[in-house]
Amino acid sequence: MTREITTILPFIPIGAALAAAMGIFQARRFPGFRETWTFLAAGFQLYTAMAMVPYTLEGVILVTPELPFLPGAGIQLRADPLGMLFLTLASLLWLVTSIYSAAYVRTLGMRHRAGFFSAFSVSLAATAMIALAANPLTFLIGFEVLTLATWPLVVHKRSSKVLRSGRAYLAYTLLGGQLLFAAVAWAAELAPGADFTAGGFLEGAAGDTALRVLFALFLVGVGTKAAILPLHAWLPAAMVAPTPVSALLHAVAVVKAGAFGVLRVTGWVFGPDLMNELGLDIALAAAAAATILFASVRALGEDHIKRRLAYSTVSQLSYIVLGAAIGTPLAIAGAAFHIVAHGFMKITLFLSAGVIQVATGKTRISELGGLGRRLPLVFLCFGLGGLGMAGIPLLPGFLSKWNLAFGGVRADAMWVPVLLVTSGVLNLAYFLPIVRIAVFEPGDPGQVSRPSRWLLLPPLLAIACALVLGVAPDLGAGFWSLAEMAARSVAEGDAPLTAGTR
Amino acid sequence: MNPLDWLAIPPLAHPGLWLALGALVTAIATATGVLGRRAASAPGILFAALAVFAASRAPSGSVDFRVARFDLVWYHADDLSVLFALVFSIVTLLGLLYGAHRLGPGETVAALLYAASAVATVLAGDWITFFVFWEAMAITSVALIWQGGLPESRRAGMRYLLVHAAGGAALFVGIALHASASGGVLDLGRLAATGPPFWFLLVGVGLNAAIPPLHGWLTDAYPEASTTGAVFCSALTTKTAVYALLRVFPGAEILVSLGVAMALYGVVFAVIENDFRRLLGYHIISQVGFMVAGVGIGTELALNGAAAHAYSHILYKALLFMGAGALIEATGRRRLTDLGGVFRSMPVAAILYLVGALSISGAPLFNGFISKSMTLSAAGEAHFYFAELFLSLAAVGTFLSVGLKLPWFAFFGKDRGIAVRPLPVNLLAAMAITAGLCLLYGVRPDLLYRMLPFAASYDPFTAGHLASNVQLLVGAAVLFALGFRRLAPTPTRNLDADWIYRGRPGRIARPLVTGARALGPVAQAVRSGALTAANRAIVRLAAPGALATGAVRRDPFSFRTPIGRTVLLAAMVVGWLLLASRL
Amino acid sequence: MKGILVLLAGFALLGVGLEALGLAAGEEHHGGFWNFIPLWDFAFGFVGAAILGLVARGLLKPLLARSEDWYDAAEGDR
Amino acid sequence: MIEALAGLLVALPLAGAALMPMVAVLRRRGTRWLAFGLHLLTFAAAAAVFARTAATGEAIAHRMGGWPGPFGIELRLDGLSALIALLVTGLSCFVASAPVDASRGATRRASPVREGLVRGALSMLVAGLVGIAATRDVFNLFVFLEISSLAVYTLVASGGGRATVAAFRYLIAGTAAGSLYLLGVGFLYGLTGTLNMDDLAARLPGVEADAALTAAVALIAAGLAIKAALFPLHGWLPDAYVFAPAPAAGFISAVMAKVSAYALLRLLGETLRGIPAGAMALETMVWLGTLGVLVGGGMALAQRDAPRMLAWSSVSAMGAILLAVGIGSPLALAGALFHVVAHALAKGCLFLGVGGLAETLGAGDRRALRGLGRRAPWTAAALTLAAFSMIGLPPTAGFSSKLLLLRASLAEGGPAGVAAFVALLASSGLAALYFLRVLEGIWFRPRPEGRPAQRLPRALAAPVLSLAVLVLLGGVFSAVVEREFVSGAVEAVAGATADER
Repeated sequence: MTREITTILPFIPIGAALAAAMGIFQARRFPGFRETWTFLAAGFQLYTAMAMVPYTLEGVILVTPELPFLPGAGIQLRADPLGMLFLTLASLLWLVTSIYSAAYVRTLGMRHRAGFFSAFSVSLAATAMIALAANPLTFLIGFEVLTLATWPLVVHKRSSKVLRSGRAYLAYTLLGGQLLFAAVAWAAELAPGADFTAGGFLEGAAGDTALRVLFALFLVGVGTKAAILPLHAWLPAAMVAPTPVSALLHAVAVVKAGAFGVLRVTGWVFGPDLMNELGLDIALAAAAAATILFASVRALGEDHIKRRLAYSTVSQLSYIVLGAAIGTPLAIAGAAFHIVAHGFMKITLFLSAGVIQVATGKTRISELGGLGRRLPLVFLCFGLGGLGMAGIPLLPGFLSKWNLAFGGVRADAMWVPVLLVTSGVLNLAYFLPIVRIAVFEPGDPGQVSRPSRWLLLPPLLAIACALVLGVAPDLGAGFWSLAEMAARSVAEGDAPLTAGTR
Repeated sequence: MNPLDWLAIPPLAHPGLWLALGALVTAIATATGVLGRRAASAPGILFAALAVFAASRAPSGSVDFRVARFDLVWYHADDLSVLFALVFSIVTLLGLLYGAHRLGPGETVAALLYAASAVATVLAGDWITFFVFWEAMAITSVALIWQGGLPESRRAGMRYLLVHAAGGAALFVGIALHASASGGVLDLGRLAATGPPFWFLLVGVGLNAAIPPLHGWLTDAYPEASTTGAVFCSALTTKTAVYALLRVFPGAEILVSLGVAMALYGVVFAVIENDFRRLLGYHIISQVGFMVAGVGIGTELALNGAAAHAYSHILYKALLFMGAGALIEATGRRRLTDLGGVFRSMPVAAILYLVGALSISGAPLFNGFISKSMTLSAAGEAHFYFAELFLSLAAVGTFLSVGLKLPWFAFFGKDRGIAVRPLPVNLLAAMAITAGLCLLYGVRPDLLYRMLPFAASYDPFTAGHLASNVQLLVGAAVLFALGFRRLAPTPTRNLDADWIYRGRPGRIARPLVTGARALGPVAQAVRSGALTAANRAIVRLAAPGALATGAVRRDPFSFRTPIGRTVLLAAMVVGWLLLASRL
Repeated sequence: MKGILVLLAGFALLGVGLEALGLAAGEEHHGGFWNFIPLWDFAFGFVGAAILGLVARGLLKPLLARSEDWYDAAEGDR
Repeated sequence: MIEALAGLLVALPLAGAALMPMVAVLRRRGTRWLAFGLHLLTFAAAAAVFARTAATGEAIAHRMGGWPGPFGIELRLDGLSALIALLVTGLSCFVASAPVDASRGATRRASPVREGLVRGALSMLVAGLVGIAATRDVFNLFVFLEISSLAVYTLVASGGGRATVAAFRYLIAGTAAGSLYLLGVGFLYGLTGTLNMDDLAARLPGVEADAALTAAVALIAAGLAIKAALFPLHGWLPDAYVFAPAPAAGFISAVMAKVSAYALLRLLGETLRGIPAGAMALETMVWLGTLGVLVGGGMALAQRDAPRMLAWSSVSAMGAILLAVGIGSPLALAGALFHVVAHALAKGCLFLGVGGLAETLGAGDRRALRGLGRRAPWTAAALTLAAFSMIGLPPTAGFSSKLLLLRASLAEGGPAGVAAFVALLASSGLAALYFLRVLEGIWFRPRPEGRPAQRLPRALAAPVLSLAVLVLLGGVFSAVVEREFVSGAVEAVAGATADER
């Protein structure tokens, strides 16, 4: 049975990141301190997250006292399994990315570093807030702060083209945020003071149509960040950002905040039963399916590495949305785990793409010929990441795909596994040519500078984690258990949550 | 305890483990420079030998362990799986020996991993493990094909990969559906041949078995692999599928028709093929058809026949591909129309090739005979008379193109005076050993029969069998002798199922991709258009006339509501309130 | 050429002899009625091969044969 | 004692208005500090009064000159009035601390006459606005309204140049508004024989609801609506806000229209409640407010000039406040009042900052602000915070007020509620879009070639920063704002209306 303990512990990961942001800003004249602060904060955030995970795994939920905000709405954090899963992932990958960022800014001699690192920290604080939000209002605040804090990062290069992309990015995410704002206000009106409740709290709170509209508002709100079709255009546009930003924020923090939000909304605001009753699950699943297919096809036609990765992200995020829509325990567990799985694999891909860019200045797939011999480790990482995306077994993507597929079958939706495998094939179709061209096609690699080992280490670390997760998804942070616990709390299912032979 | 007895301990008895270790050692040794590129296959040969040894002594039983929340039975040995594991290991050893003179580290590692995956697939005890290695096989085999080194190898490899990914996808769906239906039980065992799980699994497995029209990948990619790569390819992928069919769908009657159709399909296309490795590829399809039909017939004899035929087939087909590879290595040509009269320059290889050709044709005293006649007899005994008839027809066709047409036009026929490079010893040795095995099993069928999964006894050497086979072959030979000119190859390319994704239909995909690309700007235009329109509507409401003069756009300062209008509007508001309240 | 013909004849004789031997030994026979026709397999081998050749050369080849670089042309810039 | 303070609230600034020109002429240097002290003192008085009303929940009454009602002028400050008084006096301190022509730099020091005029007008404005908030007499309300209007005309006109035209336009509109209102009051007096709000509220139910009463309500509503810039009667607003000199514009934009909205709330929401025409007026106000929200946002998006954009966004904000006043539920009033506070702080900050910069640079288009983030990061940060508040982003005060407004419109339901909800949402979106462009320029664009460096004079920078801090604090401590400031005010009105029912 779950038990709640009131403590201020969940505030600490957020506080750490915020403190780091201020520290970095203050230390803007002392370059060394910036990274020190970042590493300290990232390490500390990870440490506190890992310190809280055992409680969560034992069924103890850490809750902060509620800070009053407005009547019927307070700010509160609650370290439930789903939140801990996201928090641990984000802080772990923050640490990995920090190493990379430090090397990246030095290699490229980037400007505005203090702003860069402090905005990064604020983004992570916001992500932690989103992860641990106990109610829609807290979630919304984190969501909006994340939007704003990532803007400077996206437009870091400051050129007109970049600024235009940044405007698109912000227009989408801010407008989405406003709709989420409306939805949160509405939910607060229907059920004042309601926290995220496993299984939803809106049952019977309003008429069917009103609830459907509310759901649409919620979904457009969080779905913008989750890049559900047709709200996805900002994500490829945001690829103008420096690679560490694309890697962490647009593979993990921002987009996952959206996907995580979709899970929260479907599982903790509406609940699978209500969604089913209102026919929302079908609608959402259809949107997810369309996104998965469209984005995969779109990725095929993209020659720019990072943009192809972005479309892949669009497609993969909808796996999570799909799981949330299906709403069976297996599917939710698969979706929750996919947050983690996709995080590790996609960050590997992004970081590898970044190394390629740093070492050769090349950003297009067709230019990669002959590079395989010069950067073998990078393309090893890239290949493994791509295979993982396609759901090849022994990589974590398989685990989420399997559970999603099984969950779909359990819900009598045979098209779910078909869709997932179709997407898997498309994944191979757009990832492996990159490796093929680099490793097997002849070509002039041009001038290749030797990338710093600190640039190479993070992708290797990430893919190593992914490989471990693929065979031992519970090792370390207990990601799979967390996903499973989260799913179990939302939907009671008769099905065994793991498919084994015995 | 004899150190070699350790190989009988289950974890170490897994031949795939040794093959994978071989790959690892090769990779490390060549990457660190301990081993020169020229000797890259040496450790592989050693480890493949260990794998053969391990497979020959593999104890039956299961070993499972928990991975990623699944209880995976990664070692499940019974007669059927060990039979396949053994022959896979043997052919790996032979293939490495065959290519030792030219195998680089990349190709060696890919080949070893490919073989390891195949072995692990047949030794898998549950669907998940099976799927894991099934996918691994697809990927590693592509890595092997890509080593073919030609632009066409890379393109064909990519197509191969995608087609296999699609097959794996169908398999995945099938497994998920099956798992759901069985309540999470994933043991690899006989399944009912009905319902969606069956069809998905059939498509998934059938694609690897190259059942038309899912066979396009085979004849597309195998001719583009390197000479050595093709040897591995010919042996492993399709036979793993046969194993899966044997394990899962014995007696599924639809397989009889499919098998017969395959057997004939391959034969007919082989008759008009010019690229001799593609020709051999068509004969893989044809021969696998025998096995598929055997699985469909489903009697113990038929299943034994299918398993035995897979075993034989791997050996003689490897030999045939070795021969084809020898031809390519010696002459640098790969089309029958470019060849002719090289027998005199490379008699040993030619004769060894002919051993393979006779084996595949089912000539008595060669190993094809002892397994093929099992299937034919089983068909007869189980009253699949037409199956038997058509399979015999396929056998005739096999002899016609592999046994007569190919050697005639390549080795004999018109001498074009082609310069022939001498063949290395290891290549010929590998061919000789393989040919020796073909002959050995052809003469001593009991060596093979005792490894078969069922106890059904069978004697191939009855006078009737022998008579029937000899007559068939002679009949076909007579026809060829009379009409070989009409069977002469032409330098053409025949369309086949790969047209579906390479020809006109395949080109549909491109507009789809381009169309998806074009959607972006369109959507962008719609979005900004909608925004502009909304904004204009608002401006029009607040500042009538402003837009018409372009005033707002040109100079925002110039526009202001006339103050008289404010006063007028105030009066209107008063009027409205008066009116509305009084009504 | 002559040697080959002799070889063929020899094998043909062997086939006839073996069939006779089998009949004499009273071996069990399975299959359709055609299997009971004497020297059926000679005929089948010959006719079967002819049919296959005809079908392949006469029917399929005109339908399916293209120039060797047909796909390269079809695939265009790929 | 505290009652005397209530009297002081009006008397002090009124005295200041008379004093300031004289002091300015005599001793210019001291004027600024005298004005600041005076406003600070007034603010202290307002704070004391507010603290008392908040503590006791009761109104504080003061009869000017000790004359008993109904003849004397009664000031009575309940929670709502005290809040408005607090806001007005508080904001006046920020502006009073700035030199008259702060933004024009040291080269153009204001002449003594001008200095005295502007400072006196500001004091007079404060007196008028506080008077509006404090009075319980509908005629006195008119008087205070005119006092404040006259002061504003002066202030706007002091900008010179085009400002004179703007002031004149405002003068016409304002006079029309005053006339309409006075006409309405006249009708009321004729019908009831009293001008005191409480008496009116008591007597009106006995009055037959005939055309005269309807006309009274309609005239009062229309008059005040012009002053409150309710769409479509907002025509005077953009020019007046844009052309007033920066310090004055900051103050005017922050409080002027809002105090008229307060008057609307007082009269329509409290005194004239229960009259069919009053209800009708409120309903109309919801719809017009909704339209205003949209139109203001849309027009702001169409502007290229930053101060004009801000002015139009004020139209939008006034729409939001007035529609909430029209809805009239406690939640809506809480939203409206929170929005009054939040918007006053944020818009004051923005007008002081942006207007100041625009004047410094002599150009108002958005490009002028480019590169500000590098040049003056703190000012830029303050403006950013204020913009966030305007959009309704956490953790600023605008977020909280918008949350309340959205909830209130949903709770209201019906077509009007839904329309209001959608409009509020759309205006947030529009605000996001138009502020986005400004913020992008401030932070990420380089300063255009050949433009002078932007720098806000310290005298303006200080209020801008402090207001931004308040915007932030108001958001972070929304609970405190709501509990300590808004809820008492809401109770003062809602409690009265509840009694009536």
